[in-house]
Amino acid sequence: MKLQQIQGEFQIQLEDEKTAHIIWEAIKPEIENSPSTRSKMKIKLEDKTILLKIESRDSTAFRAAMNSTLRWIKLAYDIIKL
Amino acid sequence: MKLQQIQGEFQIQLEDEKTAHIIWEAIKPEIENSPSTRSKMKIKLEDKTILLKIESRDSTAFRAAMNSTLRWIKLAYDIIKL
Amino acid sequence: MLCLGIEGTAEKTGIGIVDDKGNILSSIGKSLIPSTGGIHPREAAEHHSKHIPELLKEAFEEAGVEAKDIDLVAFSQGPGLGPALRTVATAARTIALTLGIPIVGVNHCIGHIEIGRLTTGAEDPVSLYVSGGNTQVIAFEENRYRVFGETLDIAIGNMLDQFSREVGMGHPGGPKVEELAEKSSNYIRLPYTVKGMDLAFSGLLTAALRKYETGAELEDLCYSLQETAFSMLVEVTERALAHTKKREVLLCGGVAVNKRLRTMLEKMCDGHYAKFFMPPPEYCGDNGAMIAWLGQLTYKYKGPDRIEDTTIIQRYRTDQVDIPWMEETKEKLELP
Ligand SMILES: Nc1ncnc2c1ncn2[C@@H]1O[C@H](COP(=O)(O)O)[C@@H](O)[C@H]1O
Ligand SMILES: [Mg+2]
Repeated sequence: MKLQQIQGEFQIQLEDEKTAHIIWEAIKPEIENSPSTRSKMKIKLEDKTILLKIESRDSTAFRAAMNSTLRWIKLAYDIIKL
Repeated sequence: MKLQQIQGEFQIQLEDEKTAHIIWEAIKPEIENSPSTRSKMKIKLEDKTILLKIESRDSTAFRAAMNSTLRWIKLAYDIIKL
Repeated sequence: MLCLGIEGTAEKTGIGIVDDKGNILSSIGKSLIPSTGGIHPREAAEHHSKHIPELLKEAFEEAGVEAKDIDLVAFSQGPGLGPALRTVATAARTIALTLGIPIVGVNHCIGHIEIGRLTTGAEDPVSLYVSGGNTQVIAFEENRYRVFGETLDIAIGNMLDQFSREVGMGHPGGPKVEELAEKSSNYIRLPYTVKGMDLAFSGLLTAALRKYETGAELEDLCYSLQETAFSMLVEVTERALAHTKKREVLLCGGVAVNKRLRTMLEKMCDGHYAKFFMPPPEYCGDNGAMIAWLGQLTYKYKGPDRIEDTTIIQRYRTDQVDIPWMEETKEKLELP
């Protein structure tokens, strides 16, 4: 799909700041040097909420970036809760 | 993942208003009465950009809603471009 | 001191817990059986992220320890499939941050060698590492593991899997090919490709498939595939043994469990008065214990990685890593 542009802003609110901070620090290295040239990602932490911004030229790249990021967040969360 | 809450706002910019309008109208029914109780979706059209808002209590539901919506949009787009 | 290792470079993910003396307290894994075609990287990533949390719990139970008893976390940093590696790296960072313990990224291929040395007692072997994703002949020289020979195209495990899939025998192919090969001794000529110390398997694969399409017996083809591919592996290993003057050969990787390959290698070793070693089957293929043990060695000599430096190395070469612990073994060997 050669649409102009697709971008999304996500807020993932965790139950406490410690959990949010661990998840943020655990996934940041992957977000900041993702090999994909077809989408750009930025991540920020505000108290107990992770802010994620994804921008892509096509929906496939956007979905790939979003799915992998949310997968990592869920994985990190499931490990912390062990 | 029983995190507090996950929500995302998306802007999908099409190349012209006509395409945007057709896609918006095509997928609106799916969005507005989507069976899933685990996530809420809203959709709006502004010129040639589709605005989508998704809110869910867990990341799996959010990913499902997100992926299906983007699949519909791509499908509608590909059909228009036939 | 306990190290928890996480493996996940391809379709298999594994957790291992090993202490600094080399006692393996637990090693648990789970493999993704690909539905169709080869292993899709994102499917592997999804599989790993789904199973790592439960495998962690099982590993703690098997080792009889709790999360708070872990002092170090190690993970397979490469080589491998990008999405799978990044999932494992994220899991490892989460554990390090949650437990407040150090983290080290390690090389998957070197993990195979070190768990082989640990479980067999081999000191300084020529290693033939044959798996689904890798085919390398490796030996220690001047502070590093050097790759003396490797595949120029696909790994031998991958070749066997592709052949098996194309003829409808399903995944993984190795065991199925081995089973049928035992029923035949009728050799069909197939391309034998050794270039210097390197090998190539895709020509062998295409030739075998073409013979299959023109009606050759499947048992004969499985027999001929093994005889040709394994002879190539033995030749390159023999060359490395002669060149390095080592006295030991270590066979590792998932393909090592093949009896025919073992027999052929043992025969070659006898001819060179070299000792043959192979780890127990559960440590031949990809596993978490090898990552945990290599994590212990790496941490002891090189210390921890900084969290921000734990990004993956997708094409991580075996000879990119300094191996200080082998120097000690070398000195020990040279004592009169
Ligand atoms: N008995 C066997 N003979 C030959 N190859 C095998 C055998 N068992 C497993 N394999 C191969 O080993 C590879 C998996 O090993 P690994 O990548 O180390 O986990 C796959 O390609 C399998 O086809
Ligand atoms: Mg391996």
